[in-house]
Amino acid sequence: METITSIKPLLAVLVSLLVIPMLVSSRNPNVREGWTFAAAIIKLAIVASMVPAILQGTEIVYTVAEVLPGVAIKFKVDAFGMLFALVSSTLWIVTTIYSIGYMRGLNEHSQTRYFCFFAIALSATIGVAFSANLLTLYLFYEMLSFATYPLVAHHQDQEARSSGRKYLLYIVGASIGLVLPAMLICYNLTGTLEFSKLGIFTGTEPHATMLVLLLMLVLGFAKAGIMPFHSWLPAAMVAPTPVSALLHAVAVVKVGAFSVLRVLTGVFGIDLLASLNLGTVICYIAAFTVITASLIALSQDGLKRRLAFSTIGQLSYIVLGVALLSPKGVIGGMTHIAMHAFGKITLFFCAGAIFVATGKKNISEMVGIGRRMPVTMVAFFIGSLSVIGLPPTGGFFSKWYLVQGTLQADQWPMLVVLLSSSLLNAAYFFPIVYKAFFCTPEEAMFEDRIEEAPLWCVVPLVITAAGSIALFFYPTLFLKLAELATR
Amino acid sequence: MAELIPTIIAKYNYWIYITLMMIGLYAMIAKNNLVKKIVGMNIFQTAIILFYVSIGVKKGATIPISAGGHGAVHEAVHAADYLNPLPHVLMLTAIVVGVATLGVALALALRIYSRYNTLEEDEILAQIRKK
Amino acid sequence: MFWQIDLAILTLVVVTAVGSLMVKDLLGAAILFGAYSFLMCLLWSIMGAVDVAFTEASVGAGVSSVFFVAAVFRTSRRTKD
Amino acid sequence: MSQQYPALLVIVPLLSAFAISIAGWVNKRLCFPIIVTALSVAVYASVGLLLTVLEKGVVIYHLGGWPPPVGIAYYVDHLNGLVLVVVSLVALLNVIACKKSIEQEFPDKAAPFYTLYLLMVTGLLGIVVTGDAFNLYVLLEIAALTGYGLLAMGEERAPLSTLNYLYMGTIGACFYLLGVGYLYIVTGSLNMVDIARLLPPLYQSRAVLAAFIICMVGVWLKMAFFPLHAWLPNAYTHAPSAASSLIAPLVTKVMVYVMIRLILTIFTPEFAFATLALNNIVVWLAVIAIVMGAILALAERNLKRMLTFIIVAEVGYMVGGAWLGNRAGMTGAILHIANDALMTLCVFLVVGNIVYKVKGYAFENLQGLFRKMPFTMGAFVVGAMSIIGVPPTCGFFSKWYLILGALQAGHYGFMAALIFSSLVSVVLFFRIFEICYYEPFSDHHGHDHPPEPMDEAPPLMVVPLLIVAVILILVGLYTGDIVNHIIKFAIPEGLV
Amino acid sequence: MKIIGLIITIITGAFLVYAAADFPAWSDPNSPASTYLSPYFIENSMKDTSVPNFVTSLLADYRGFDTMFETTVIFTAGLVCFILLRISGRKEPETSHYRHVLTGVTVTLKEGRKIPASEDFERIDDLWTPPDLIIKTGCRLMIPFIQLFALYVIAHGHSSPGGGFQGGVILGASIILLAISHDLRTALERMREKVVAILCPVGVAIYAGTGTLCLLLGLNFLDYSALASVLHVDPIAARSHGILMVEIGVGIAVMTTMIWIYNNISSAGKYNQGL
Repeated sequence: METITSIKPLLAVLVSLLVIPMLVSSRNPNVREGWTFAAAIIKLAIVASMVPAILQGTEIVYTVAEVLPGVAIKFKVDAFGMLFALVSSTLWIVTTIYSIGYMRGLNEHSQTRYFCFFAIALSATIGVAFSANLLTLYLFYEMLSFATYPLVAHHQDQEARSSGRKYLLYIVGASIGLVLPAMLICYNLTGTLEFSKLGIFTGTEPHATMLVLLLMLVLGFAKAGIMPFHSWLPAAMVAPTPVSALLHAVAVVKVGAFSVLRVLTGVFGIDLLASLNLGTVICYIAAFTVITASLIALSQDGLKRRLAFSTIGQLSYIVLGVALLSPKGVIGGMTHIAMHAFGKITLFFCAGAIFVATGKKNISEMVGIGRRMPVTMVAFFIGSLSVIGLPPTGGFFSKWYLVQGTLQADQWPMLVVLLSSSLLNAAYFFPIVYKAFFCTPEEAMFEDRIEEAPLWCVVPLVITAAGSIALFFYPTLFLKLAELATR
Repeated sequence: MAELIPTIIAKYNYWIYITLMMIGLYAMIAKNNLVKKIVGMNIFQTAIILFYVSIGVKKGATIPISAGGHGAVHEAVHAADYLNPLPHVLMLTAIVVGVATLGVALALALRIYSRYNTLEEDEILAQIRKK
Repeated sequence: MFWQIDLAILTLVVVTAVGSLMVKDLLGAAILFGAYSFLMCLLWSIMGAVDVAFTEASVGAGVSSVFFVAAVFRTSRRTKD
Repeated sequence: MSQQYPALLVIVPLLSAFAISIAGWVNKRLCFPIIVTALSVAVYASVGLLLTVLEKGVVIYHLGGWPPPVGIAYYVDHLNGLVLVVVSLVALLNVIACKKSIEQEFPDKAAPFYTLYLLMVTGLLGIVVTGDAFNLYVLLEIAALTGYGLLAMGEERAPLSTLNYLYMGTIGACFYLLGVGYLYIVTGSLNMVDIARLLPPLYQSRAVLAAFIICMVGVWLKMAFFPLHAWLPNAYTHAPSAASSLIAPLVTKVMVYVMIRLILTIFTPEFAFATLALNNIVVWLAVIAIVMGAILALAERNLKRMLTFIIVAEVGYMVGGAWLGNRAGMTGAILHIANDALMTLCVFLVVGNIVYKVKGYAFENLQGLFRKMPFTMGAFVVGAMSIIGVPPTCGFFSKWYLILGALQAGHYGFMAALIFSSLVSVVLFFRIFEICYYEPFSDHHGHDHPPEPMDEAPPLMVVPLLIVAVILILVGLYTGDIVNHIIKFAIPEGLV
Repeated sequence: MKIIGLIITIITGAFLVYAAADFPAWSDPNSPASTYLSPYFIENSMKDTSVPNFVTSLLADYRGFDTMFETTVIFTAGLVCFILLRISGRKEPETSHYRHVLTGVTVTLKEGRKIPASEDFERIDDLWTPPDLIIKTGCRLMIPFIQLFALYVIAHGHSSPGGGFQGGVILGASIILLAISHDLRTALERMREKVVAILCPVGVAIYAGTGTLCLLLGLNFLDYSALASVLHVDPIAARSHGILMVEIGVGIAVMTTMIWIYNNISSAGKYNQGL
């Protein structure tokens, strides 16, 4: 597989950092958001411009600096990274539109700071997607953790403070306490941290060491929300909704899942894991998370909290898919990153739109809301379909591949887990939609008058909903990338 | 015991310097009065000077000044006849450093006295704790 | 030189050192410290370190004691130990 | 002229110090230009020296034209070449950044202050550059005395804590002097390289062992290594900000350099690590130092004091790394000398700016600083990240090498201590960020809460600070080059 | 505290004793200290520098660099005492006392009034018994001789014990004696604070400047043989002259520093009558 050296990956990372001075200096909000748009579009353009090369099976590499013997701050764009980068940079544009509407709708304070850290978080995400070795990944992972802290704690009140603390404690604590030592042990054992299909280990290391390393790395990337390192995610929902939408449905949590996948495929390597039979361990942890999270989600009344727990479950799907160590499973896991992103961001947008329009946060207060905000609720319906994994939405494909993966690896218990959790998903999504539309007039809480959220909010969620339907009919790009990545 | 006596005699300078040094060290740690501590500090330093000077001593040698005076440029000088001057030089420096430290320490003591109106460490600490 | 004298002075040095730390009056301590320095310089001149002895006589026994006395005058003579 | 760099490095600051103290009585306005020029020359000379060393190898300078061991000689190799650059650079940046606060704190004693400052830098540079064991002692005393003077000019408690520092420092210096005396009595030489040449047959002698241990204890006293650290926090906390931001970054690090020089050059690593098996004890002491420093820092409600305890922990890093007795650990220690000097400078300059504006450094003085002094706090964030050890700031990479050394030495206690202290520093600094960020609490969602106007320190203070912050990141990115081209040659081949 | 001190002391002492057991016996002519390096100095001092006093040649030439910094240490000490103690804002106390010299009557003036400067009144700070006439006269007689001796010590340091330090200290002591026997003001009239504060760095600067001169003349720092071209003598004599120059510098620096420190300590920085 030939490689091209090009500065494009670095540019893709830097573009949103370079725009920050403009954001800070611009007094007028329109100018500021204009810059944000520009950055988002340029970023997408740069990322997209690399797609053809990737589809031809080449890799794009760029080395920034050789910081340690054998380890450099280095970018490498491969199919999997490209998949993730595409998703996040596409959704950034949508989210920008949305957050303009949201922030103005609620006239939130210190929006400049908000947009700045948003930009930093995005470049960190792209950096993670394009990082060529564990050190670079760790670098951007930490950068993301610290950049999202001000966003999570945007409201600057006691609640925000405590959940900000919790967020940092889990994320940074896990990464410094587990990932850093694990990384050093790997370096000490092998002398390199470069990702490679075959993994960096010779396979001669003792089984116990490998198991410990695996657990440290998988649990250490706490952004993946694998239990027991999950409870920061619901807490972080105090953030403004666009933050929750992009960061806690797409960027942050997906970065966690992405890192775990990188570790499984790039550091250990599927074959080694299979030969050491370590996959099952991860499988069972993930499966446990899936079921428990779905059950908790059932009992949540706050809409965003319910979505958060559903996110935790869905993330473990991704991990589970790869941990099955069967080609289809891996494809399923990787595509699920994209599919779930579109579905879940739609749901979060809807939650935000409802909050902007009506100020309602709890599901019990949303009876009959479909009459008031039909567009939003239809989008919500589509999004939930996608998350449950039913046609005609993209979510169907990833679920499909996952199920096939379980069959390929003939892991029957996992099949059961997948199906049952799909049922649970349905169980905690459909009632919302049902109550929203089909309820007797007397129990409806809203007078029968269409009154949507501001256009800035509605357009994005329509786009994303349409997107997840489109992904059902044209999933080829993502599937192709995932297949390339597994090959 | 019999062979211990010669060792003691042979090195008594060293034993004395250790004794003095320990006296000084003890004073610096255990004394309560700041000026007393400073006295201890000086004893500590002079002990080390004593040690160095003892290094320089040589049996059957005289003070390190050429007997011939200025005229005696071309006479051969026998190293064995003169004491080792190097430790003396070093100790000149050490003495001067000692007096410099003493001056600074006393200045600090004066500042402390003008602030707390006492030189007893425990009383000063009590005043600080009271605030 | 007689090692007896040498030994005697060494012991005296120790005595003055202890004394200057024991005495309850800081002025006395300063004076005893001067005596200590002077004995030191005597010792060193016996050992043949004339320059060191000279310096100690002027600096240690001379100026240092003056500084001590001045400092004690400016502060207080009393001390508990 | 370039072969005179070693002399210029020390002489120019020295003479300028006298010039300043005279100018103080003639024309006060001359002082600042003189000191800046002098330090710039020092930076220039040290960089020139480092480059010369990089291309030609060790530079030897005979003072008074007497070849060693008769005379005093300067040895500049990769190790002290690096440290020289760091010391002179830190001193220059700091004096520029502190001009305002010096003028604010000592309107009428600025000239003596600058003189002491310059003499202190002279002493530190001399300590680093000299190749003569006794000369090092004299310079040690210069650095120490000037340090007492600078520290004691602080708040009302400063004289007392400085006097304690003076007792401790004197004991430390005297121990070092005694150790040199022991070496002299068994070898008859004072030149480091010469002693190293004469020692090997004497490795079994008790006197050499004693000399080593006494020197070590003396240096540890001076660098506030754990059981002997009691003097440091008070002395640094009550000092004037300009003084603490010079002394806190440099003195302890230079002492660490002296320790490493003692281990690597005078007593070769074979003796230090192989002949007497002290490694484990010292590294465990370092572990305690790190843990205690972190915990004591947690207990503080006062920014500057908290930072001083972090210094105690950092000293533990370096001593432990050096005593791990393997290449990675030593690399980490040497690298950390540079990195820690820079990041300590960064955070202490921040404290200086805060004191200049807010007149206090207790936690309650820090409320709402992110809004008030955004640039200062931005630099503070970078410094904090570096102390926590977040890539790509330089703190991460030295920590990397230290942990790697611990792994290779199989010393998991040290590794655990390093990780622990990183976690604790996360808590420490984010506690401060929270105060600067949330408090004073706004009622709901911080709308209609009037944001207090931005009130940043003058640019003369902020710009150097930002430069330091940038340097922190650049050094991090160029760690590879620093290690491959400088530190690799600073460590003797024998150490693997 | 006492117990801890005792324990530490005993441990250290025991360790030192343990180590001292390995020393070469005291005053052993064959100890490395006496055989390795020192013979060079003893045998070559005359040849290299034509200074009979090995200590002086060693102090000011072979290890002249140490000595320069040692002088700097002294200067530093003086400066630190000044910076710590000197109270710059000299505000007059509202009541000031003057003593009529002949009668010894003390006059007290309110709110800073002054007596026109005259011989028969002298300013005093508190009502103290004037120093005894015998002491005054005796000291006044002694001081010139002390200073003469000090100059001799400095100048003759080449071939007899003594040199810059001792001479400087004695010079300083003479002024201090004046300050003790009369009062600080009298001494300050002889030697103003500004003079002291400027002379002190000048003294050290003479030393460092001599070294720099050698450096500018093309040889290494402090290599006095470079002065030969300036002084028109052979390098060896140049070294001896160079030593004299630096000794003078040292003398000035040490003298002024001693006075400086004494002034600040004895008057607690107020520069009044002192002790």
